[in-house]
Parts: sequence; structure tokens; C-alpha cells
Amino acid sequence: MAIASAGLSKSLRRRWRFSEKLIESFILLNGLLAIIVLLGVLFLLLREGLPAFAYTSPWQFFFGTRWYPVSEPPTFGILSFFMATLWVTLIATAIAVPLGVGCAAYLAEVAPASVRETVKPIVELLAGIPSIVMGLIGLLLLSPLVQGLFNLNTGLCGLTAAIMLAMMSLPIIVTVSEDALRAVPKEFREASYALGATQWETVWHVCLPGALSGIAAAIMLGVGRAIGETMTVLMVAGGALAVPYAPTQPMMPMTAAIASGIGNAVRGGPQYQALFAIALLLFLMTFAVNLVADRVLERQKRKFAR
Amino acid sequence: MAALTISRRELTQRTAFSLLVLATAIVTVPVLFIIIYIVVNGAGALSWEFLTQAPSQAGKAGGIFPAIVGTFYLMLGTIIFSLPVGVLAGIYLTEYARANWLTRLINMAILNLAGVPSIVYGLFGLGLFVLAMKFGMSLLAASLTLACQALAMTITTSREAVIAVPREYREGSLAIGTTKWQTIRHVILPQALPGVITGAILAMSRAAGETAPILVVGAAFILPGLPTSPFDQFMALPYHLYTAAAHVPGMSKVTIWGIALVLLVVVLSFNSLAVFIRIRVRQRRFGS
Amino acid sequence: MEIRTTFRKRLHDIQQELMAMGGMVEKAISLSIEALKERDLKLAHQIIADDRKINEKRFEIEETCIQLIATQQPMAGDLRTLISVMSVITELERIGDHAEGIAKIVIMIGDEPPLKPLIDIPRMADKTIDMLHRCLESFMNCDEKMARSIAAEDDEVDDLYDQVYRELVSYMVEDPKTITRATRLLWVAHNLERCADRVTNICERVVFTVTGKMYETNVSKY
Amino acid sequence: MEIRTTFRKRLHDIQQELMAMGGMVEKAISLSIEALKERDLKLAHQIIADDRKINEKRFEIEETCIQLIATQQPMAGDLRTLISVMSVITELERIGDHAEGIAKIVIMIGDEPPLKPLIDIPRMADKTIDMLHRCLESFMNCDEKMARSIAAEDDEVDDLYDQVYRELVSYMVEDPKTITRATRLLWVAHNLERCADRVTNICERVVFTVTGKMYETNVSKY
Amino acid sequence: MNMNHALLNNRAAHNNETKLKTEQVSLFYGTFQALRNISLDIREKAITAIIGPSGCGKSSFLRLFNRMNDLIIGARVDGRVVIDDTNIYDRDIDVVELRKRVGMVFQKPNPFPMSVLENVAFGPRRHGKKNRHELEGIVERSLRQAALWDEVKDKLGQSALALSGGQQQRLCIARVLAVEPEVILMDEPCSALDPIATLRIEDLMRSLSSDYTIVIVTHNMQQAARVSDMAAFLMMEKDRAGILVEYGPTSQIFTNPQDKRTEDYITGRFG
Amino acid sequence: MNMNHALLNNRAAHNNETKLKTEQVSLFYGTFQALRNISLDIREKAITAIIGPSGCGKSSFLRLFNRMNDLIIGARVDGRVVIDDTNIYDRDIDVVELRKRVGMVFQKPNPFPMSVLENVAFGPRRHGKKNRHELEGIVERSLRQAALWDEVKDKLGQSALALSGGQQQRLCIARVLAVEPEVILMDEPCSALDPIATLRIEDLMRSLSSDYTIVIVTHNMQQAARVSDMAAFLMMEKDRAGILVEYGPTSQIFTNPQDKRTEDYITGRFG
Ligand SMILES: Nc1ncnc2c1ncn2[C@@H]1O[C@H](COP(=O)(O)OP(=O)(O)OP(=O)(O)O)[C@@H](O)[C@H]1O
Ligand SMILES: Nc1ncnc2c1ncn2[C@@H]1O[C@H](COP(=O)(O)OP(=O)(O)OP(=O)(O)O)[C@@H](O)[C@H]1O
Ligand SMILES: [Mg+2]
Ligand SMILES: [Mg+2]
Ligand SMILES: O=P([O-])([O-])[O-]
Repeated sequence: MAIASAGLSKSLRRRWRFSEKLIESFILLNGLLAIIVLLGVLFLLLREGLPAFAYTSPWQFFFGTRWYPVSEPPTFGILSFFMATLWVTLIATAIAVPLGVGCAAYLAEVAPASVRETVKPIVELLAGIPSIVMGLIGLLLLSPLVQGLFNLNTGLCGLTAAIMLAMMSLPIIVTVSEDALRAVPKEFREASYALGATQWETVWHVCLPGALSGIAAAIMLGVGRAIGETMTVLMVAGGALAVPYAPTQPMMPMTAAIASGIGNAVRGGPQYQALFAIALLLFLMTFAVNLVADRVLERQKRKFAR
Repeated sequence: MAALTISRRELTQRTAFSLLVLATAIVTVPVLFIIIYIVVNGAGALSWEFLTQAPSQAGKAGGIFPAIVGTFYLMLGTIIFSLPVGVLAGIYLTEYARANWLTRLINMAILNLAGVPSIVYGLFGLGLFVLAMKFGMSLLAASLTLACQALAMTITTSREAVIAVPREYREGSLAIGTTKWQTIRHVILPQALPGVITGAILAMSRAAGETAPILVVGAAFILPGLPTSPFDQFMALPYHLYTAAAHVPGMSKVTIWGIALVLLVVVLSFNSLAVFIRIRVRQRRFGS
Repeated sequence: MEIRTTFRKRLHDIQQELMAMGGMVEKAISLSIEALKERDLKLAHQIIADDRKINEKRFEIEETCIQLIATQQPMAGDLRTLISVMSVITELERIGDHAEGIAKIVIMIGDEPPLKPLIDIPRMADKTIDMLHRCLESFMNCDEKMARSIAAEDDEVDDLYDQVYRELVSYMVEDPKTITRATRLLWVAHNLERCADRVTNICERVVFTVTGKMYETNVSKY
Repeated sequence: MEIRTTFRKRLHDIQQELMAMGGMVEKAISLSIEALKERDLKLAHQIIADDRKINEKRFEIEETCIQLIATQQPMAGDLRTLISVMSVITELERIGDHAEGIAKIVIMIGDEPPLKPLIDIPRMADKTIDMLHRCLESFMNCDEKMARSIAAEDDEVDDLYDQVYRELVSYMVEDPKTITRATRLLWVAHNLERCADRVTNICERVVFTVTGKMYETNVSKY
Repeated sequence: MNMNHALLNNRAAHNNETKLKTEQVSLFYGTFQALRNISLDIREKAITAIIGPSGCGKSSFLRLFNRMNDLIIGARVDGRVVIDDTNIYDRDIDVVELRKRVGMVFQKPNPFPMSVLENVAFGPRRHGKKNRHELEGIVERSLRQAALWDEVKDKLGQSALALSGGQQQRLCIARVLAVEPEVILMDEPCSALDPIATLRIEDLMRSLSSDYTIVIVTHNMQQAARVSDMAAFLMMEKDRAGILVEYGPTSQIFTNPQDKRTEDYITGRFG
Repeated sequence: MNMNHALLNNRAAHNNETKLKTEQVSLFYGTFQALRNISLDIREKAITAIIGPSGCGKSSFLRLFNRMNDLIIGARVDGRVVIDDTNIYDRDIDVVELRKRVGMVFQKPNPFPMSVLENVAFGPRRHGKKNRHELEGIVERSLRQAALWDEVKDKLGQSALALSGGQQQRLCIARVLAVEPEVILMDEPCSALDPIATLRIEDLMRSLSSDYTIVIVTHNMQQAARVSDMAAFLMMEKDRAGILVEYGPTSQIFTNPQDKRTEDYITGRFG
């Protein structure tokens, strides 16, 4: 026995595993890449975008209503773009949230399996349709409809864009909300039924509150998607440079402004820099939305944990 | 009295459920309509020629072959640049990262990368790959740009796939005296693989549909031939569709819907593949 | 906060029943001596009849103990207590049998004239009853020390028995006619002596219950 | 497939130990009668010494039973078996004490001349040993019927005892000088009679182990 | 045994009336028969334990009594399940009303992710009690009955999920008590708890048994033995359908079962 | 007691050598002290059970022996943990090598989602055994030792997840045996199993105890009593740090514990 243990104590001594260390550091490098990319984006936007404020004061930039990139001197006021983004996002969210959450609740709680099995792929299908195709639909199919319905000069307006954006953010809202509802343990439902609650009461008082955090996150993600969407709004929103006062007016959200302007902008010129400045603003806005969404999720999670 | 209460509760329930059904219908019916509409209207444009010829007369005639090939090149480039990084970063975050500021920072970066608008990636690609690194308006620059955009997705899906491997497997493996890398290599990766692949396919499908970034970094509307090196310009379906629909006056509607149909088929078939894999894996894991 | 209240309550109930049984047995001994003194045949018959009840009580308690062990999985001190209860009731039942034995002797003696005034035998009985009573008390109170000291008192009973034995033998030797009667009284004394021995067994169980160790007191002489 | 093999093995071990203890006790009785017949004081002393071992064995088995109950949570038949074992070893230990008692009487008798040739007492002893042996067998085999029939045989021992008693009393009446010696033989017979009673107790336990019901055999006469 | 057992009487048999009854009940999941011809009378105000090997249908049997099996698609019940004098599988039975009378506690403590107070008030609220004062009264009474009041009275507003496992399970019991049921079904209520919390719940069950009819399913044989007045042993037949093997007073089932199969299971000879 | 216990000897005490030893070990999670000054000698080729109330640090204690706590960030160990003659918390100890010698079985059966054969062969493969023939030999031996061979020999190629819970747990034991450990740690190995499967594992543990040193943590006191040779009772102090209250032969701990706190816990008076 004693001999065996002597042997053991020797063999327990550490071995040097070189490949293990090598792999470890390589993996770390890849982990860091995420930060590098993000910082890279930020750095580039700052480098190319900040010089824009040499031509125009921040006040003018943010609250100016006139965007004349080629006049001498050029003016870069983005208020109309910003307001357009605001209109489009708000209306899209207002349409998508009740529909999305309602649909998710139906799928997760009420629908028989057969209905769920057919509806879910359809929603996933919607998620897969590229934004350019949705833009096409808005351009060719929806805008005449809106034009007729509201008796407008053109159907290419904020409302049309918002409806398309609503459709495009629906899949996220539906799937994330449904997942959140499904994550509510079966035990809660059983407990509720066992106490003599009806199915609707169970959904309303137990499942939806239980999934609230997930649903909130879903909505945030939907908002994020609507803010950043480019092609659809570029094709559908109308592209007017004036500050929009009603959703039925043609308008030019920030993303569209960048996309439509960048092709003509001289590399390194003032307009180029101003567009980067808009991109910087967009970046910061989505950054903020995401951070808030994350915080909300965290707080919700913590609320029910110990 | 009791009967009355019950019936009121019953009534509430029926009303509420009807509203839910309505919402579901509003979500689904337009989707079906859109798909069917595109298929019906685009099918007329499809022909052997349309799929295998280069465009002519500013896209009004000829086919879209270079755009199809360009899109596949883009998908390939995207995945080559983003998948390995995504998987390794996912592994780093779940297996190696300690709960410290660095990890929090990385996670925040990923979270935000996913939310950055595609047009912003476009500008990033333009500034970095096209101009600073002098790749020019090229397939390489576009692939790298799309790869940066896909990174958030590949990292997140890989991370989720790795996290989904139960802790018990890790402990079970480590507890019989294997090294960490052996555990990752032989227990965790095989388990996470389907999830990783699903994520990768979705990222490719997403890349195929992206328009805004390539609009900025270098897609061309018409090119006579296929790109021969990564530094060549290229055509891509979404951009082709955009230009055809928005900037070519007198473009025939059938051609437009035809391009849309082809794009849709490419994107949706990849999506279906991902769904298929996911279902297969789920069956294998819980079945037998 | 105390938990397992049901189990504790049932354990307590069992101990109460044990005490009740102890009371029955004490009474049986004391009545049997009473019957002997008074030549009270009716009382003797009564004692014999009552012994059935003691036996029944014993089985009732035993069954409850077994049920408690089977259903409540007592451990450590609780288990020892239950095991001891089962052992103690066996002893009590046997003491009851001895009382019954004395009653039977009373019936055999019938109305024969007394051999001699009874002095030492009642003293033995009193001593035994007293020991039994205090011994059960020590069991209830888990008083190990008291139990040990009671066990030591068994010697007094043994001495009394020796005394009775010698006296009765001398009677018999003097007058062979008394032999039958003397033998019968000898039986009585013997029964009492056995009772006291059993009390010491109970004392051992008290020590066991408290300490978990079986300590053997002096072994009986006969 | 049998499970709980450890528990079953230990239960089996205990039963083996019980049988071994039974063997020790049988031997003690038979040797004590041997010593009585042969006036073999050395043997008598040996028996007294060996009784310690019986006592120790009893406590050893009891402790194991308690450990098994505490650690293995036996139920139903298994639990009844363990409870019965604890009860049976108590009886065996007492039977051993009776054998020791006989050995002590042998020492008291010393080399006094024999009162009469021993006939009925050895017969009692043989009968008792035989009953005990078969009774333990019935316990091992869970043979309830056999146990009941053995219990019924107790009457034979009681009859033998009555015979011995009457005979010895007549000796005493005829010749008072024999009183002491006769009393001693009477003790011996009494011890044997008690032994047989205890065998019937064991029989009751066999019935209990098998059926879960306590059935009371005839109650002892003395 | 035919003696009078004063000692035993204080435990069982306060009451010998039948509260629940199954008559030749069979349960099918699709084509699979999970229970076969089970007839059992469950005594009022006593604790009845259902024991048996894994998968023999204990949970399925328990869920007969509040028609929880209704939630499973393809489940079908033959025979009668009677509460008081009503067959609960009759056409015109209101399941919601039934579940008010027959409460249920589950294996894993499952308080809703709300405050302690809201959890207990959930049932009464659904059944139309809105008066805040009245609700508070109900909450206090139920929590007291569940032996939890003293531990939570200062944190009624806090999330129920912050309680310990054992407290959560007692909260679930309080939640059931708040709707004033007559019967409480419990499906392995302690299997997720540590030994101490388990003993607490057992104590609670015994104290509730003077007012409620309790039916408990448990894997833990020792627990069934400790806590119940009556015990039923279920087993699977060859085709995996559950049958009733033996039913009787707990003390008898665990000391002297009448059926060889029960004895084998209880003594761990089964396999 | 000072008698010679022939009956007892066949159970414990084949061997009285110490295999594992903790010397004044304290464990910290960050600033929270989970274990305080625990010194314990664990006997070779015997089963040692660790019992105690929830959260007293049983699992943490067990995981000291294969340095599983290393995986937890912020965990720190003071004192010495010795296997044979080596302090396993020495700087130059190879944790991977250590875990080969000190195997572990977990609460939930966790076979890898591979075939039965691959599960058992996993460890040997990682440690460099590639020869197919040799591996098959190891697999068969390990499965036999784990009393599983007969049940799975015809389906070695099938997924391990298709086995029943009890079989899965025995497979996990076989997987550990395949790397020929000297010590097997088990953390509530039966808490996810039904009673019959539990008794099977217990039988298996006893049969393994003739060749291996086994340390088991269990919530189930009855199980600790049934299966172990030695038992250690841990408890929390006021600040929730775990301390060792009593350690001794199982038979003594459960019939006659020396410490009042052990007695209270064991008899359910605790709380
Ligand atoms: N929803 C269901 N659909 C089909 N079969 C089911 C369903 N629920 C249970 N079963 C089957 O019915 C049988 C009884 O299941 P049940 O859960 O009632 O058993 P149990 O005795 O409670 O088991 P356990 O002790 O594991 O909880 C099992 O064979 C199970 O596989
Ligand atoms: N990773 C960790 N970080 C911080 N504290 C921990 C960690 N793991 C355990 N603890 C704490 O250490 C103490 C002991 O935990 P441990 O899991 O060892 O207890 P246990 O006795 O095994 O409990 P249980 O019986 O519930 O399994 C507990 O107070 C627990 O909250
Ligand atoms: Mg169940
Ligand atoms: Mg633990
Ligand atoms: O998805 P987009 O390219 O339109 O932002």
C-alpha cells in the first residue's frame, strides 16, 4: 500500500500541457474580436463623422430643418430625418405590439397544436423575407392602397412605411413573446386551473404577467429593428426633405437619408462626413435602446429571483 | 347567482379568445398573400435564360445569372469570415470567460452589434475595408462588411448552443479526468454543432437578403461577367432588385417580381434548411 | 420549533399507557398479598381475571410500538425508547403473571389456617411495589442514576427472601404437617423475589434508553 | 431480481446467530441435568461460567437488531422478524438463566446422597430441549403450524411437573429429613417447567412473525 | 386483531364516512390504458396515501379527482368518480366549480411570481371576492392554517419566489386553503424539499386532516407510512395498466400487508 | 460497547487505513465561508456518508476531494486535503490527473448523449487508450462491475439516453469505473430516482465498497443509514459556515449519537 501511494504522489504532479494553453489564448483572442469590431465601428464613425461639426454647429445639425448638402456653404440640419424616424417607428410599434403579443398569446396558450404548427412556419416565413422585397411590396402594392384609402397625393408616405415596418418587426415580437410565454412553467398554469380559474383568467393573470420581461424585450427588439431598417423606408417613405407633421406626409427617415445620399457624396467631403454623423447618431440611438432593453430584462429577472 | 358568475367569466373568455384569433389572422393572412402574389406574378419571368444569362439593356432583357452567383459568393464570404470567430468567441464566453468587467464588456458589445442598423455597417465597411484598407468596391470588402454584421448573430447562436449543453455533461467529463479542451472538443462541440450550424445558415440567409450595406460598399447594377477574384466588383440579387425597381424607368413588372421570386427562393430555402436541421436535432435528442 | 409533533405525541401516549399498565401491575401485586392476608378467594379470582387485561394491554402497547417503528422510522433515542418500552411491558406482564401466580396460591390455600402471621412477605411485596413504582418513574424521566440505585436495592429483597426461606424450612423441619402450607408460602415469596428481579431488568432498560449501553446488574441468585 | 441484498444478508446472519444461541442454551440445559445426575460440581461451575456467554450473545444480537432497525428501516414481515428475534433471544437468555439456576442447585446439593433415582426430571429436561429445538426450527422455517403444535406440548411438561411435585411432597411428608433435598429437586423441576413455558412464548412469536397476529397459548399454571 | 385499541383510535377513524369514491374506474391515454378497474372509497377527514412503483399511475389516479386529466388531449375515463353523491364525470358538471372544491398541491412548489399576498388572494379573487378587507382576512386565515403566518406576516408584499422551498410549498397549500376546498390532493408534495421542510409539511398535513380530506401520492414509502391513515398500493400489470393491489389502514399495510405483492414492494424485495 | 461483535465485523472495518483526509479545511466562496475547520479521516474501501441540513456545505465538502470547486470563481480553500500522502491543493498538483483517481457521480444521471459503449469508453479514450479491443474489454468490465452488463449488453450501440433513470445512473458509475479510480464521490446519486432504482444503486454501492473508497452525500437520512459504514454530520453555524459536528460508525450515529445536535437532527427534532 505504502509503495503504491508513493507512486501516486509522484504521478499527481502537474504536467505541462502546451497545446491546452495555446488553444486557450487563441479562443480569448476571438472573444475580444467582438469588442474590437464594435470599437472599430464607433471609432470609424467618430473619425469620419465628427469633422462634420466643423462646418455646422451641433445645434444647427440636430435642430436645423434644412438639408442642402450641395449649396455653398452646405447646410446640414437633420431634424426632418429624425422626426421621420420617430413617426415611422412609433406607428410601426403601435401597430405591431398588440398584434404580435395577441398572436403570441394565441399560439402559446390557446391554439390547438394543428393551428400552431401551421401558423408558426408562416411567421418564420415572414421573418425570412428580405427587406428589399418588403420594400417592393410597399412600393407596388401597399402605397396605392394607402393613397386611395386616405385620399393622398402619393401613397409613398410615413404611414405606408410604418405599416411595412410593423410587418417586419412582427416576427421578432411574436417569436420572442411566444418563447417567453412558453417559458412560463406548466406548473403555474396547472396551479391556476387547480384553483378553479378559467383558461382566459390563467392567461391574463398568470401567463402574461409571468412572461412580461420577455415580452418587454420583444417589443424593444422590434423597436430596434424599426429604427434601423433602411431599404423599406428608402423605397416607401416618400423621401421628402421637409419636417413631417403628419404620418401621411412623405418623409425621409435617417437610414434612408444615409442610403440615398452616400452614393453621391464625395469621399471625405462635407456631405460624406455629415452622413457619417447621422450614422453616429443612429448608432448611439440603437445602442441606447439595446442597453435599456437589456437593463429592463435584467431588472425583471432580478425581481423574481431571490 | 353562481350560474350567473360563471357565465360572465365564460363570456369574458370567449370575447378575449376571439380577439386573439383576430390578431393571429391579421399577422398571417398578409404573409400568405405576399408569398402567393410574388410567386404568381414572378413565375412568368422565370426561364432557363433568365437564370443563366447575364443582363442586357440595363437589365430590361437577359437574365440575372451574375447576380445569383454574386449572392452565393457573398454568402460564402460572410460565413467564412464570421463563423470561426463566432464559434470560438461563443466558446470563450461560456467556457473560459470569468465574471469580470471584460466579459461584461464583450457581452455588451455583442448585444449592441446585433442592434446596429445595417446601413451603419455599410458606412463602416466603406470607411474601413473599401477606403482605409483599400480593398475597393469589391466582393472581399462586401463579404467582410456582411461578416461583421453577421458576427453578432454567429456569436450569439454559438453561445446559446454551447450554453444549452447541460452543465452536467461538462462536470461529468471533467470529473473523469479530462482537460478542459478535451471536454469542449469531445462533449460540448458535438452537442452544440447543430445549433451552431443552424445559426450559420440563418446568418447566410440573412446575408443573401441584405441590401443597404452592399449598396454602400460596392455592388454593381450591371456587370458583364462573373467576378474572378475577391477584389472584383460583383452583382447581387437584392441590389439588382432595388435598382431595377426604383431606378430603371420602364422596367417590366414581371421581371421585377421575377427577381424578387428568385431572391425569395434563395433566402427561404436556406431558412427552411435551418428549420429542418433544428427539427431533426430536436427529434434525435428527445426521441429514441 | 419542534417538528414531528404527531410522532412525538404518539410516543408520549405510549409512555402514558406504559405507566397505566405499571399501575395495573402494582395494584395486582398489592391486591394479591391482600388476598393472601385476608384469605379473600373472591379477590384472588378477581386478580386472575384482571391479569387478562394486563396481558391485553401489553399486546396493545407492543402492537402500537411496532406500528410506530414501521411507520415513523424512529432513530437514536426515540428508537431506544420504543425498544425499551417493548422490553419493559414484557417484564411488567411477567410481574403481572407472578401476581396472578400468588392469587392462584391463595386459592389453593383456601381456608386452611394460617401457618404463621405474615410479616416478611408483605414487606417484600411493599418493597417490590415501591421499587417498581420508582423504576417506572425513572423510565419516564430518563433518570439513569435513579434506575441504577433502584437496581441495587434488589439485594434487600433477596435478603428478605432468604430470611423467609430459612424460616419456612425450619417450620417444615419442626412440623412436617406444615410442609404443604409452608411450600405454598415459599412459592409466594419466590414469586415476589422474581418480581423484584424483573424490576432490575426494567432498570437496565432505563440505563439503556438513556445511554444506549446495556449494563447488566447482578444476576439473580435462583 | 432480489434487491436489498445487504439487508437480507444481515437479517440472515442474525437468524444464524439466533440458532447458535439456541444451541448454546440447549446444551446448557442438558449439561445441567447431566451435572445433577452425576453430581459433577466442576461441570456445574462451567455451566455458570458459560451463562455469561449466553448473556453476551443475547446483547450482541439485540444490538445488531436495533442497528438494523435504525439503519435499514425494515417493514412488514422483515420488521416482525427482527422484533421477534429480540423477543426470542430474551426468552432464550432466560432459559439459559434457568439452566444456570439448576447448576447452582447442583452446587448447593454438593455431595449429599441422592434422594431418589432421577427419572421424571431428566424426562422433563429431554422434552423441554426437544421442544426448544423444534421450536427454533419452526422459527427459521416460518412454520406457524409446527409452532402451534409445539406450544400444545407444554401440557406434557406441566403434567410431568405435577407428578414430580406430588412425589416429592410425599417424600417430605414421609421423612422430614429429606425436606431440604426434596425442596431442591423441586426447584430443579420448577426451573424446567418454566423453561417449557418460555418455549411456548417463542412459539407465540413464530405465529406472530408469520401472521402478524399475537396468539396467546395457555397461560402458565404457577 | 380483535382488541380495542385506545391508542390507535386517537389517530385514525375520527370519521368513517366516505368522501370520494371511484367505481370501476379505468383511464386511457389514447389507446394506452393507464388505470384498470379501480374501486376505492376515500374516507372523509383522513389522509389517504397512494403508493406504488414508478409509472404505475399514481399521479394519473390522483388527477382523476379534480379532472386535471381533462387538460391532456386523448385522455378518457371509464367508470364513475363520485364526490359526496355526485359523479364528477357527468356531462353537466362545472369543472371550475369542482376544482374549487377539490384543491391540488403539486410536486414542485409553484407559487405564482407575485407577492405572497397576491398568491393567496388569487383564488378568491377569481371567484369574485374583490373587497380588500375581506381578502386580507382570507389571506391571514389561510396562512395561519398553513402554519406560515408567523414567518411571512411581515413580508406579505414581497415576491413569493423569495421564500425557501418549504415555505413556498406551504404557501401553495395556503393558496389552496383560501378557496375553501373540501378535498386536497397532493402529488409528491415534498419530493423537492429537504428533510426538515418535509417533516414540517407532514406536520401541517396531519393538522389539516382534522378539517380536510387529503389524498397524497408519494414515492417515499416512509413518508406514506408516517403521514397517512389509509394507504392504497397500486401496481402495473403486464400491459403497464395500473391496478389496485391492496387498500387498508396504514398501520396494517406497513406492518402486516395481506397481499404478497404489497409485502414484497414494501420490504424492497420487488424488482 | 466492549464486546466482540462478530456480527458487525462482516460489515465494516475490513480495513482501517485512511485514504482521504481533510486537515483543518475551510472553504470560502468569495467572502462567504461555506466550511470551517473540518478535519476528517476517510477510511479506505468503506462507504462514508455525509449528512446534514440543506445548505450546510455537504456538496461543497465532497467537491473538495476532486477539486471540483476549482470551477467556481472565487472559491478558496484553506487547510490541507490529503489523498494517501499528497496534499491535493499543493501548487504543482495536476487536477486532471487527480480527477482520474477521484471519480465523481452526480445527482442527476448525466450520461453523454452518445451510445452506451461510447459513454464508458469516453474516459479511457481521453486518457490515450485507442485500441478497440482493449477498450471493449474495459467497457465490459466496467459495466459488469456496475451491475449493468446483462441489461445493456445487447444494446451497447444504442443511445444512453434511451435507458431508464436507474440504468443511466449505473452507466455513469460504469463510466467512472472505466478510468479505474481509487475513490468515488457521489453527490445525492439517487435523489432523481424512484425507490426501486435507489435500492439497486445502494446494492451496487455496497458491492463496490470492497474495492473502492466511496464518499456519498445524501439528503436522505435513511439512505445514509442503510448504505454507509461511517457517517459524518455537518451543520451550519450562526454565520452559515458548515462545521463538522460528529463523525463515527454509522451504526453508532443512528442508534446512539454522542452529540445532542446529531440526535436532534436524526430524530427530526431539529428546526
Ligand atoms: N399525458 C400522457 N400521455 C400518455 N401517457 C401518459 C401520460 N401521462 C402519463 N402517461 C403514462 O401513464 C402511466 C402512468 O403515469 P403516471 O404519471 O400516472 O404514473 P406515476 O405512478 O405517477 O409515476 P411516477 O411515480 O413516475 O410519478 C405511465 O406509463 C405514463 O407513461
Ligand atoms: N458557487 C457558489 N457561490 C457562492 N455560494 C455558494 C456556491 N455554492 C454553494 N454556495 C453556498 O455554500 C453553502 C453550502 O452549499 P452546498 O451546496 O455545499 O450545501 P449542501 O449541504 O450541499 O446543500 P444541499 O443539501 O441543498 O445540496 C450554501 O450556503 C450555499 O448557498
Ligand atoms: Mg407521479
Ligand atoms: Mg448539495
Ligand atoms: O434590412 P435593411 O438592409 O433594409 O436595413
